[in-house]
Formats: sequence, structure tokens, C-alpha cells
Amino acid sequence: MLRKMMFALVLLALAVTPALAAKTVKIGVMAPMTGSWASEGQEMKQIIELLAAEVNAAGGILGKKVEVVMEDDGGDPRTAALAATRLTTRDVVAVVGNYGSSITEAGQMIFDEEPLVQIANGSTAVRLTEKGLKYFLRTSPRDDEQGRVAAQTLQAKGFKKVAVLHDNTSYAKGLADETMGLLKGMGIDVVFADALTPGERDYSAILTKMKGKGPDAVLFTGYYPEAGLLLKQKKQIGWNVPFIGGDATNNPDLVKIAGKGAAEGFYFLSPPVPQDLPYPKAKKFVADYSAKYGSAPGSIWAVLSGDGFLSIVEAIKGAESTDTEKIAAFLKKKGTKINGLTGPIAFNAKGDRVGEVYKVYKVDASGAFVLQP
Amino acid sequence: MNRTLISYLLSFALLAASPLVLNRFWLEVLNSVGLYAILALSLNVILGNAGLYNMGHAAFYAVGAYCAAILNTQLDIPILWSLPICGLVAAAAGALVCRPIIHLRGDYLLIVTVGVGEILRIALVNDIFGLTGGPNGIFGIDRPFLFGYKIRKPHEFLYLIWGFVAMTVFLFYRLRNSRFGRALDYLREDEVAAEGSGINTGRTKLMAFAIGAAWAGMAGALYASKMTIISPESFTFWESVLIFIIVIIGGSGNITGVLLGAFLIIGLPEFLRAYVGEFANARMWFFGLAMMIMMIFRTQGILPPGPRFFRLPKAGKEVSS
Amino acid sequence: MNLLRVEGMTKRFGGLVAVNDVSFSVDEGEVVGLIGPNGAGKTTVFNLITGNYIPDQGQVLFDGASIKGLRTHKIVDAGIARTFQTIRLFQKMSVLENVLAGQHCRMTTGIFGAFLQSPKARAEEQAALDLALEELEFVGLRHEANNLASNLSYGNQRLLEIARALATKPRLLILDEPAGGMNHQETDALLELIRKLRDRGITVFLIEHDMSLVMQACDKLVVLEYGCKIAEGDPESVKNNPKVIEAYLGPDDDEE
Amino acid sequence: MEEFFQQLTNGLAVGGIYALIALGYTMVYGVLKLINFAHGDLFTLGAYLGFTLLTSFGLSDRVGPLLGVLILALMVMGLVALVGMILERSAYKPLRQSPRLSAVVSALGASIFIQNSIMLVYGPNIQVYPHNIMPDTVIHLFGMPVPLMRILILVASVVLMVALYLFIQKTRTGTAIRAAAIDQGAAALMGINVDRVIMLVFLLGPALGGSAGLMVGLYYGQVNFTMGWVYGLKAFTAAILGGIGNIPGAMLGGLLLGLVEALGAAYISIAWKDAIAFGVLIFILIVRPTGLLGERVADKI
Repeated sequence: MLRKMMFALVLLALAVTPALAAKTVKIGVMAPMTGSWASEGQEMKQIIELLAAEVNAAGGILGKKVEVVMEDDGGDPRTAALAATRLTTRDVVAVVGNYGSSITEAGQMIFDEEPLVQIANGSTAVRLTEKGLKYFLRTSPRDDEQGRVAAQTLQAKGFKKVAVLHDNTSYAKGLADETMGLLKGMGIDVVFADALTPGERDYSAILTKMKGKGPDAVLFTGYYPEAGLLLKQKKQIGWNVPFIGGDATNNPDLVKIAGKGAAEGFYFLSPPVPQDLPYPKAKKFVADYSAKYGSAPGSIWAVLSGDGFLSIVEAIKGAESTDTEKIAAFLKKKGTKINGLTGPIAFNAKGDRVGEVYKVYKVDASGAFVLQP
Repeated sequence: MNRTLISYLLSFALLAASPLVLNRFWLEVLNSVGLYAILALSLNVILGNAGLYNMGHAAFYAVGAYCAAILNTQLDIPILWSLPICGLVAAAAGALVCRPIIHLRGDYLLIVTVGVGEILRIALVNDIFGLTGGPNGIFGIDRPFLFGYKIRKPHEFLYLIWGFVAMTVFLFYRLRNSRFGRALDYLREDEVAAEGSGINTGRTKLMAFAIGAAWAGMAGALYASKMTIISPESFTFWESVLIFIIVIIGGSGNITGVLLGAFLIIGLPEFLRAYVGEFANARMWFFGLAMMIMMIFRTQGILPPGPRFFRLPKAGKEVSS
Repeated sequence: MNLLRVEGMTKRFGGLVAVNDVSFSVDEGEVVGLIGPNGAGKTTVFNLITGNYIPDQGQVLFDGASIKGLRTHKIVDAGIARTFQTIRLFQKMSVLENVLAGQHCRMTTGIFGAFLQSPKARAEEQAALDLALEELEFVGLRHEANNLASNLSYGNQRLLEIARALATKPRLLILDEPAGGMNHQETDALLELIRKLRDRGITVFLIEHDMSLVMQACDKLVVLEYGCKIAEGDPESVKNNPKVIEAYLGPDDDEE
Repeated sequence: MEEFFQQLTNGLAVGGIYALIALGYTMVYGVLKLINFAHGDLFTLGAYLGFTLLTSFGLSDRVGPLLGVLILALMVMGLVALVGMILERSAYKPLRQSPRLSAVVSALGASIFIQNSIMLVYGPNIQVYPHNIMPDTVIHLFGMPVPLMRILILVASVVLMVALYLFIQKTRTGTAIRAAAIDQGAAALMGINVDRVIMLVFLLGPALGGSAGLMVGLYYGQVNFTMGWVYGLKAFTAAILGGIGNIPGAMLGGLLLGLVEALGAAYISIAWKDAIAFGVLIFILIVRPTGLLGERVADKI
């Protein structure tokens, strides 16, 4: 019984952490550092720390150094809500993250009530910006935009019968639903629509079933590990059908998993990868990143978190304040253009990124991602 | 008995005073601990008292959460009003699901409950009956209103959740020291002897599941209103495992032990979050290590239950307990 | 009149016929013994009566009504209580709690009653405690009420099982080797207890290997061998039944 | 009809892996009555160790692919067996006399620990096996395209399973394991060193799990640190399906589960595949409460 009280006392003592006067500008990052999505989170951390070092080397913002405050959302909503609350107690002026729409949503209201500006990176669910939240923005495009591009691509390539496969995550299903809705209007038949279980290894049963339906093309809206396996196993059962993926398949590991032979000819939609951008900023970033960590960044989503970070830095500079109202107003102001890693960034009043973001890529025989005209 | 009561009163008084010194984060941690305390106490009835291996408790938690969410978003029923309904629906689900599997023993029951939990989660993901919103879940759930006052700040939830915990502890102590509570003990100790002493073991098991499910369901409703959005990701197999771990580590069958277990298992990772900052990705590594060490050094859990004794009159006089 | 009537009861386990077409009856107020060599199927007969097993054929009538196929707790509820050959107490619980188990089926407080603790529920709980203590007093274990069951001696554990069975307020008490593991003194006390039971109007049906106890305690004996009944009658006639002597007691064996 | 047979081979390939992992669960369970939840993570460990050995020594370049993989498999099995034994000594042995579920929680702790250790050492990214190790050949069986690797994997798992079965049934040590599984106390009285038996079981089970990890790595090419959780739960389901503690049961359960998944996905729904598999499990347990080959234990009253 005493134990319980002692525990409570210890909790009390530890909780009274000293709050020092702000000598730095703290920017919070919500990322999955543990759990199934840890690879995304750790890359987000690397990218943002690299960018922060560059900002600091260039003199910081408002005469102060930038400090990155990481918080692990564990990739699950409950932990994310706790992490968000903790971040609100750590004197941050704005937040980057999270990866995953449902994870973002768990903390969204907490930041809104604080209030803090939040710029999400891997959160494409349409509804996130449809709630009328004043301080929420995102650098990632929305499912409906990608769905539109996906449907147009399928139409442009002249496919008449399409199979749609997702993985029953919020993101992949959202994209699949958006696309299927549009395909109907275009007179394209969806001959197959189902969801695989992510994290498994053998998708032969699904491929065999899909093959039986005889589609002209397959749209897979899930993530690269499964996409890679699907491509590899598709080749093994001797099925030669074009595969098209969503932006979550944009990861160099896709080719490693599938093998060059199997990956060749795979199309996917994605915001442009930094390597392909004409902007010097992007080129410098890729070079710096590769120099520091040994390889180019793999996940487009992690790169988008870098864009979120840069947007906040620029907004604080532009607004000359760390006040939430002012940061948000600056970001949403018409005419604001931030020089980001994935090109110029501008936001509309809802907090969505404006402009054509999606490009079509194709994997060539050497396994490289080639931007399609 | 009195010492226990005093410690409880003191602890709850401390909790009630905690918003004075704790910041929002720690209050939210306490809220999380409170929710899991309710879940673990409810599983404790099934696992700790009745000795039925249930590793799918998140299923009932999910039933309650979705029930509250659907009632609230579709029929505008306030969360706190829907609380008893959620409890009843979850209890019905518990009794219904367990009816055919109740005769399974030990580990066979364990895997079947895991299966039930997974089937339910998959059903939720696949938007069963068009009610659950698929992988997106349900959003826009109202915050609870108490006497016309909207509960939304961490410390307000602290009082709501821990008030519910206090009520649960109070009722479950009564339950444990009742005819039903004893029946669960008999069942756990020796099913054949219990049946032979005239206890309807089949029905008792079902009741245990129903009570446990009812409380898990109400915890789900509280969770739904606290998060305002729920999705199947919150009700995975891991969630069931977590609740299971709390009960065993706390001291299977002991209410105080289970509460301590909730502090430890839910509090520890947040503790690590705050104090191993540099090693954020090693957080769960420490956690796993701590679990092993804890079990090795306290094999019965933190506070294993003791036998129940009655205060007896001197021989020949009347009994009073 | 017959309190218990078994008619043509048969039970097979796989190819083995454990109980073969056995019929007998137990009258109200009697003490009846079921005897036979090891493996004769005595405990199986008990298990068939108490619903732990269900007979393949035949009928079990209690107080004129069929109890065949009922679940054990229903049969207890109907008024048949039992003890086990291998002691099955709730070892980690107190002696008093063990006896309270028997009271369970005579109480009505449910889950909501437990939550509310209404005066009625409290009164019922108190009455159950009182009765449990009375039964402990009856078997002579009251002073052990707050001891753990596992701390009792073997003989006392058997007595505790009887107290637990008595707490169900049975009309028929089935004892499976009640003297097993008891010393002489304890056996004598047990004999006394069985007589007291009869005085309370409880019918007793027991399996026992201790022949002196059986001969002194029982009004009637039923003898099994290889699952078949070979004799039934008062102890004196059974004792002199040549079939029994041959099959069970053996030509040179003493009663002891 | 061709699609049906194709699905059968799909199911058998997945089921073979399940069966191999399930053996580890069932062996440990048989002797210790412990659900070793860390077993799935030992499987992952096997996959990662295979990856390291493969990429750092360039084994197959020196001795040719077949011999290379064989040596690799032996090394991986040995190392994972060693880890399994250390795990048993440190996390389970102190709990042998305690309530069963305490050991289960210790096993869950070990699972989290191993999984996160792997993440900390290798990083959270997916690791991809080199591609050129195994032949990419696809052969045609009755007109069906079947990757050669798939057949090899099935053959390898069957060989391992049969070897284990013969070892358990025909050797003295195997008899000791079976005896300890039935009654540890009696086995000890008969002069069997039960402690050694347990150690042996914790060498064999993890070795098989590790070999399954290696196979998954070699064939599917992709491993990540959380995969043990997915495969572990499935394999545990398979072990229960066959009757836990029963070695042929684990094999049967694994293959059956693979088939149910493939056919369920093919003819009912892919999204509901796992629900169908669990539904079948529950149905079978309702009809046969101790699994397909599990012994029915009647209560001695």
C-alpha cells in the first residue's frame, strides 16, 4: 500500500521539471521512433536534425539557435496523444509531424487547443484539413488529389479493366476509394478490389486470384515493402501485367526487395524526389544528407517532414515572431512561397499544400526511378 | 481492511490534488494509467479471479468504444448517458462470444480469445455493417458533459476517469467478497470441486466474462470520448497483451496489485520517454528488459492475492464479518 | 421409500465396460455402503449418479424424478452432495471459505446484490457464515475456520469435505472413501459422525474399504465386481454371501 | 481448376514455414507447458543473422550457392539455438516453479526485448537479402508455374520436420524428451536429467525457428524487425490447431493453416483472410477442444 503512495510521490517530484527561459527556438517533431513505422520516424529525425544544423550554421532564426525537440508517437494513436500533450509542455513554438493520418488526428486537437501550429508530413486523409482547424497544415498532398492523378494516369494509358489492391490502412484505403470513385466516371471497370494484410511475406494467393480476373493493370495503393513482394511474386507466377503504385511505394528499397528484373516497368505516383528537382536547395540537401548518413533519403514522407520544418523556420523569420497566430497567418497568406526540398511550398486557407505535386515515375531496367514526362 | 481503506483514501486524495503540481503531460499519463486500470481490473475478474485465460480483452474494449462512438455520432446520445448501454452491449457480446468456447481449457481458451479479438478487429477494419468507418474509424465524437459542464482539459478527465476507477475499485471489492466473488475463486482453484459443491461453473464463467466485458466496454466509451476519434489501430492484439501483462505483473487476482501494475506498465514507458530522452528508440528495449526482471524477482506479481479470512466470534457467539 | 434408485445403469469407456447393468436403491434415512475390490467401478457409479459422467444406458431416479443427464450442480441443487476419493478441497483458501462453497447453491445474491449490498444480501451472507460455522462445529473443525485448507491433516481434510458437502443441505450424502488416510481414532470419530448424520435425517451412501467401519455403519451394502452388482442386502447377509466371500473377501482373508 | 491447384501450392509454401515455427512452440510447450512468446522473435533473429552472415562473408561466392546456404543454415541454427538457451537460462528458468502465466509474461518481455534489440542493432529499416544467392528458376508442374525456391523450401521444412520426428521417436534422447513432456517428476525419478531435456528443447526449437527465419529471408528477400510478431502468432495458432505439445500436430496445423489462408483468400475474401483462419480455428476447437491431434484428457475424479 505504501508502495503506491511512494510511486505517486516520485511521480510528483519528477514532474516538477524546471522551465528555463527560452534561449533557443524550439521546434517539436512528432515521429514514430519505435514500433512498426520506426524507419520513417528515424529518417524524419535525421533529416530535420540535418536541416536544423544548417539553419543554425546560417545564424539561426531571430538571433536564436533552433532546437529540435523529438517526441516518439510510437505509431499508435494513444501514445501519440500522450506525446502531443508532452510536447505542449516543452515550450515548443510549432510542431512538425506526424507520420500517419490516424496518428496525426490523435494529437491534432491537442495542438489546436494549445494552440500550436502543426505541419503534418505523412498524413494524406482528406478530412484532416476539412475540420476548419486554424493552425493545422500539411506538406503532404491529399488522397483526393493523388486519386485524381492515379485515375487520370490509368485512363491516359488506355487501361479498360483495372484491379485495385490496398492494405486496409487508412491511407491506402482512402486512396483506393478516391481512385475507384473516379474510375467509375471514366468508364473504366474495376474488376477486382480487395485488401491484403501488410507485414506478411507471401502474397501469391492474392496474385493468383487477381490474375484470374484478367485485369489490364493493377493499382496498388499500399506501401513499398508489400509492393516489392508483389512485383517479385508476380514475376514468379509468370504474370506480366503493368503495376501502378501510390506514393507510399516511392522508396529505393522497393527495387531491392523486388529485384531489378521484377521492378522494371513499375509505375508509381509521387511528389518529385529531391534528386529530380532542378532547385539547388534540393540538390544540396541530397548531397549533404548522403554525406552525413551514407545514403540518399529513402522515404518521400520523411523528406516532406523536412519541408514542414523549413516552412516553420521561414514562417518565423517572415513573421518575425514565434507567436502561433502570426506563424499561421504568414503560412496561409496568399503569395507566401517557401523554398522547400520538394519545390516551392504554398498553403491554401485550409492548410493544404497548393499546386501540382504529383508526378509519374517509372522504374527502369537499372532500377532507377525515372520521371515520366 | 482498515489499513487498505486508509491507503486507498490517501492515494485518491493525492490523485485529486495532483493537478496542483503536475503538468498536463503527467496528468495525461495518469489518465492513461486510469483507463488501463479500469481495463485491467475488468480483465482481472476474468483472468485473475476466475482463472480464465483471456488474451483478447481489447475486443470488449473496442465494442464499448465503437458502441459509444456510433450512438454519439449517429444518434447524438451523450457519452455519459451511453456508458451503461456500452457496458451492456459489451457484456452481451462477452456472453455471446464466450458461450460456445467457455468449455475450452487454459491455452486453448487463450488462443481462441486472441482469435476473437482479431476477428473483431478485422471486422472493424472492413467496415462491418457500414457502421465502423473502416480503417479511418469514427471521428467527431463529443466530449462528455457532466452536469452541463464540458469535460476536455486533462485535469477534468483526471477526475472523470479516476472517479470511475474509484467506483470500480469500490464495487469490485464488494464483488470479490460476495457469493459471486467466492464462486470465481472456487472455479479457479478447482473446477470439478466447484461444480460438485453446487456451483454452476458454466454460468459463473459466462458471468465473469460478462462483467469483465461490461467494464472494458465502459472504459472504451471513456476512451472514445477522450480521444474524440477511434480507429481499429487502438484495439490490436498488442492492446490485449498489454492489459494481460498488467494483470499478471500487478498480482493476478489482487485489486491493489492490478492498480500498481497499471501504474508500472503504462507509467514506465512514459517515464522512460521523459528521462531517457537521448535514447528514445531504446524506450521499448528497456521496457522489455524491465518486464523480464520484474517477473524473475517477483514471480507472483507485485502484490499477489492472499487468502480471505473472516473475523470470527469466540466459539459459541454470533459471527460478524 | 426409495430416495435414490439406479436402474440398469451401464457405462463404457472405449471398449471397457466400467459399469454393467447395475441396479440398486437407497432408502431415505439409511446408511448404504458400496463395496467391492479395487477397479470394480465404485467411484464410476458415484460419478454417474452425481452427473460427472452420463450413463450410456439405464436410469437414475432421485426422489422419484430422473436426474440422468443433469449437470452436477443441478444434482447438488436437487439434494445430492458428495466428497471425493482424491481430496478436492480449495487448497489455497481458508477452511471457512471451503464450507461456504457448499452454501453457494442455497444463496441467491447475484452480481447486483453484491454491488448494492442490500440488507437482504447482508443478512443472507451472515446466515451463510453462521451455517458454515455450524457445519464446521458439527464435524469438529470450527477452531480451524481461519486456517488454510492445505494446512489441515489428511483426516481433517476429509472432514472438511464432508462439512462442505453438508453446507449444500443435502438429503443424500455420497462419501467416497471417507476413512481413506485416517488413523484409528479418526475412523472411530468418523463412525460417530456418520451416525450423527443419520440422526439428522441425512441419507448416507458411501464407498469404503475399511470393512469394520462399513459393517458397523451401514444398514445395507451393495457389492460390485468388474462393474457388475454381485450382491445387495444387509451387512450380515452380504458378509455370508459366498459370491462376495469368493470374489472380494477371499477365502482366507479376515474382515480387517 | 488450375487456379485451385495453384492456390494449394501457395498455401503449402506458407504453411511449411508456419509448421516449422510452430514446432518450436509445441516442443517448448510439451515439456514446460510454457507459451514461449519470444519464439517469433527468435525466428526474426534467424533471418537477421542470416542476413549478416550472408552479406559479410560472401559465403556463396566461395563455396557455391548450395553448400554455402547449407553452411549458412547450420551457422544460423547454431547461433539462434545458443540465444534460445541463454534465454531459457536467464528468463524462464527462475520462473519454473511459479504460476504459469508469470513465465508467459516474462516471455512477452523477452519478445519485446529481442525485437527492440534487433531494431537497435540493425536499425528500423527493412533489410533486403542479396538477390543473386538463390536461383530464380521457375519450373512448370502440370502446367503450373512454381518457383523452384518454393519447392526447395517445402522440401527443406519437411526434411527438418521428419528429422525432428525421427529424433523424438527413435532415439534415447528423444524418448527422454517425450517422457519429460508427460510427467517431469516421474521422468526425473527414472533418472532422466530434466534440466538437460529442457535445455535441449530450447536448443532444438529455436534452431528450427531460426532456420525458418533464414528461409523467409532467402526466399522472400525482405526482413524487418517486427515480422516475428506476425509469424509468431500464426505459428502459435497452428500449434494449437494441431494440438499443442504434439509434434505431428504442429506440422499438420501449420500446413492446414497455410491452406486455409490461401483458399480463404482465393474463394472468400482477401481482406477477411485472417478472420477466416481464426474462425476455422475456433470452429475446430469447439468440435475438438484439444486440437486436431491433441490428446483428450478426461478429468480423473
